Amino acid sequence: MVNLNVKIGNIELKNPVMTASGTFGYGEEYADFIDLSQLGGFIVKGTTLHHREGNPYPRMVETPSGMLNAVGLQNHGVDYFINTIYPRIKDIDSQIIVNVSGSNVSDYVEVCEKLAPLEKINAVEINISCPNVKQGGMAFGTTCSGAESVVKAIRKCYNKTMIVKLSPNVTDIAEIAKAVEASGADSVSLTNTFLGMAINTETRKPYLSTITGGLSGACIRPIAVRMVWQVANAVSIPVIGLGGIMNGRDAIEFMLAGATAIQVGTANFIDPAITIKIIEYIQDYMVRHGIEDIKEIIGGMQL
Amino acid sequence: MVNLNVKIGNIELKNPVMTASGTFGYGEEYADFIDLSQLGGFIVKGTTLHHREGNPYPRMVETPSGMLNAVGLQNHGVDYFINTIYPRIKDIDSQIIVNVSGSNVSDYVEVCEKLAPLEKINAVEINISCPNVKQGGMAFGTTCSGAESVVKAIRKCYNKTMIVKLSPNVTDIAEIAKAVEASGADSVSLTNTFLGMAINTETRKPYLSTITGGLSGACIRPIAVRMVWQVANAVSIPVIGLGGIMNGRDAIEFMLAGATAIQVGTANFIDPAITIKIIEYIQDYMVRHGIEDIKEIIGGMQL
Amino acid sequence: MKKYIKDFEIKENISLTAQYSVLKLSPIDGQMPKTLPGQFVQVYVGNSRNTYLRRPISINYIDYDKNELWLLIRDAGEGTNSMIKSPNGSILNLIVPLGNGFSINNGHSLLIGGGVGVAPLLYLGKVLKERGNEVSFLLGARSKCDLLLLDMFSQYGNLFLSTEDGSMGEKGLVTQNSVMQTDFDFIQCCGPKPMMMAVANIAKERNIECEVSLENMMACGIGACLCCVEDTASSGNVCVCKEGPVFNINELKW
Amino acid sequence: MKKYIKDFEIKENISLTAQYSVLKLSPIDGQMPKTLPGQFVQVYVGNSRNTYLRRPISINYIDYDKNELWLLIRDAGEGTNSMIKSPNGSILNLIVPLGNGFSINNGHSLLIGGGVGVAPLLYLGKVLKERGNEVSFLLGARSKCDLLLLDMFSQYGNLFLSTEDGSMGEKGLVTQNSVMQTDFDFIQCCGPKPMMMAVANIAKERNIECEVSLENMMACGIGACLCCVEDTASSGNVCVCKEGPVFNINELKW
Repeated sequence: MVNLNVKIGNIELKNPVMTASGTFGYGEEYADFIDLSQLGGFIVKGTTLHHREGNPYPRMVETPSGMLNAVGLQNHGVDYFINTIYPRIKDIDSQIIVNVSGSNVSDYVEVCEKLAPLEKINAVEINISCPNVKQGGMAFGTTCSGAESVVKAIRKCYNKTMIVKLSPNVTDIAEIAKAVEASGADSVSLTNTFLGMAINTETRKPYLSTITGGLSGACIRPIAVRMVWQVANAVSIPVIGLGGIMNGRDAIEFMLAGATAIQVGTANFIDPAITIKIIEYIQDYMVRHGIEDIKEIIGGMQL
Repeated sequence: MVNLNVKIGNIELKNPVMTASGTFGYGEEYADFIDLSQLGGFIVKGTTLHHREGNPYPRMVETPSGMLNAVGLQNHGVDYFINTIYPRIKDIDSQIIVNVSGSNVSDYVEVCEKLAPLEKINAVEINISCPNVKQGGMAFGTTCSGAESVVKAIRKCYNKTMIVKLSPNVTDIAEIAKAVEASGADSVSLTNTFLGMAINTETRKPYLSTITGGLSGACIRPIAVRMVWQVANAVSIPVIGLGGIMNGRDAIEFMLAGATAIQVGTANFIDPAITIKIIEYIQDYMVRHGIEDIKEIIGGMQL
Repeated sequence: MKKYIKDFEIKENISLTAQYSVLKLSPIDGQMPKTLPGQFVQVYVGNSRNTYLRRPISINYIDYDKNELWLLIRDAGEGTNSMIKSPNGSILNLIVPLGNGFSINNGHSLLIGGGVGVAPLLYLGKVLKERGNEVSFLLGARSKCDLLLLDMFSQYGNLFLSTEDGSMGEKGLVTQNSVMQTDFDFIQCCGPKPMMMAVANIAKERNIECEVSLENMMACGIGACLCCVEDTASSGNVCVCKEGPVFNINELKW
Repeated sequence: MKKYIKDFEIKENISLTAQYSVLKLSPIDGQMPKTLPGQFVQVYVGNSRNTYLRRPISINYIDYDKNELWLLIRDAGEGTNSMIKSPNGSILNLIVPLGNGFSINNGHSLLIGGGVGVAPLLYLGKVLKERGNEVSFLLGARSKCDLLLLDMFSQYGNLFLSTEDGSMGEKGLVTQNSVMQTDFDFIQCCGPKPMMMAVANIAKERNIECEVSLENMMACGIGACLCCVEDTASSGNVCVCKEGPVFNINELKW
């Protein structure tokens, strides 16, 4: 039997396959299709200090091998999560990670302080890269100093595992990753969505109510793999890779580039059971290649 | 009859449809398929001061709705272009623009000085964004100061129209565009390819001999459209839009976002006659929408 | 209701017009999921260059005797076009059933459909009729050739027709059809948004219970992506794919 | 030679094995472009989710009487798979003809093919035979079922076969086939690179003129993208799609 176990900060994942924030709801939406306890972990949707209605409709448009979205962090706020959602999902035998967003440093800190006591939430993913809200954190994620300010403040009050989700909309993502590592993050996840837009040429109006939105899907995978490779070569904390993973082959590609674990996002929309198929593919791949421990694949690209 | 005429710097284009450097050879490769004189213009492949063999094979891999390439500016050098290629193509009744690349400022200057006397070459496109050679200019294209140094030096010695091709691999492309404009460029073209990579998971080797390469094709169009929109709102010189234009609709989309002209790249590989179909589509679109002058479309997105 | 990801075989692809086809599908494993009128499916499109996401299609009809689920497809782009071109015997992967569905009221319902929006009303009319209710259909289209499946509809209720060009039924919009003046207890409506809004206004004036089925653009169809939201009176932005697609007009901010 | 972008109809899609099909194509406009043995076409794949670029396929055979161009397709991925699944009567768009082609020598040529690499040798053998030359085919494959179109090949020359499992012809690689010891004036070869390299070495030892057909990955097929380069003795990096796919082994740095 192959060993799929990986570690991110202080949390153990039974396998490296997680789901990306904002594509998997609170897990419950997928319970009809898969056994959630088979996942290495799942990241619940972006949570903010207060309730957010999100952006007006329309919020999405299909693009070549991908989609643009502009949801804008719609959620009921951290208290609602703690009181209403958490009790429903806490007994799922998988790592439940909360994605945290804020418009200023104190928001991030306050949300993390509220989440810290939850027994079954042993990691947060700090979103400093949401492209879809004016102060959705992308400002923090595009400069080293901005990223440091958020990470250092959270580190002071949050002792569990902190993953920082990086924006790809930067010149040198490795620099940001190094700053985040130096500020006390336990792991980085990349990439968040790419800032894009599309215009309906018949109406001459943008397809999204916010004009620009976040591009995700298979289309951006080659850029995300490159960034994961650059970051994995720049930092010593574990890297979580995501960006257009559609199948098991893609998951292996990210791990060979240096990812310790991966997140499946947009692919969940096309096949709600894809995560389980990816886990099975990884097992078959390891057997086929005579690999006993998944860790042998991490950063295993050969030159 | 609708008016498709647009102006870039001092050159007039009979229509806004051009072809992107490195995807159209010297034009001759497409002479069997289209009447080159119908094009608004075409950009001949990246030309350097000296002969370059380019990168080793393999140089390309297909990706979702796109491709990665790592050609590495293979060309015979500017003198070969002037003595051997130019005489063969100079009588084509279209704007012939030479894409100029270099690894240091003096290279760029010397190539431009050699091209300046050519009667039928009335514009150059300065490539400060080639991701595929160590000193292929991307270093210049990712900082304002780097871009300024190249553009200012060329401006001193080159009086014809100077288009500067921008790299999308930056945090704020509008800042670079503003710096380029302030340094004397007549126009900016964007985007060049996105730095990406792909790994063959069975051999565990990268698909490209250079590991990373430039991503082009429909996949990146939403990002390129967003960047064109941002740059068109930041500068007053004309913007030339490119990045994943596959058909006439896509060309209109870039113009609505603010592009005065567009370049067709990867799509030429899939349909060598696509440029002519795009010109016809634009004419039909204008008639359908009661638009007499193409300039009404430029930046015509409605909010 | 439990949702399934299931392969269906196209038993029959019936081309109604150049633009419309009915696909009669049977589950490969023989197990037809329980569905409600007004629910929809997400169709995976496997053989189209430019279709990335699934396509939401409302359930047109369920034939439990033949174990068939019908989809009424309008050729509205590369995705639906490739469905229409799928030969008999080919396989479609569906996520089914999705959404809430129409209310099954007791009384006389007027089911108003426009264009391809007539699709879910056939299944709804069948169920209402089986429950012993009186059913009337008011179907509108641009012209005669866009009025679809009339023989099927007539099995389950009275038929009232409107065409914009007057080539069949009354000339004009459905809202101008004389049947709108008659009495009934409920209106249930599916079609273009302007039509549904006009119907909603009449319903409000006449104080008649009214449900409409929305078609907001969506990615996942299962309430995960939060893209297809509609702003509602009591709950703000809700997912049309989950809390809808059917809404009582009093819930909408129209 | 003038290149064309042309629609062809699939007159016949003949499945040879689970993995191989021959597509017999006729130009819609009736005008078959002039082609040479060893040239190839770029096929547009319109109904595949994950195929973006065209697929280069070598010309297998030209039947001028029937105005047919044949492609031998191996199911090597989503693009070729969708070609193999294309029904008779469907349309394929080709860019044709591409590349340089084999030399048409006077004398006795041994045409060596491996796997799907046998494709261009059929057309080459036909032309050589028509010019009154003696032709021998040495065809290799993993096993009997991978030896394709033998009846066709036998029309144009002597047949020598090798299979790795010995299920047909001599057991072993083509380079081990006894015919390699006999005399001939030219070798022209197409197949997996290791096979072609082994053949090239023998040709050099025996000082026999030898041409090989390369299959470097390419995007455009017309010499524009410069992706499919091969490093050559006299000209450095050249495009396999334009200066090739056929090279004299003396030109290659093998």
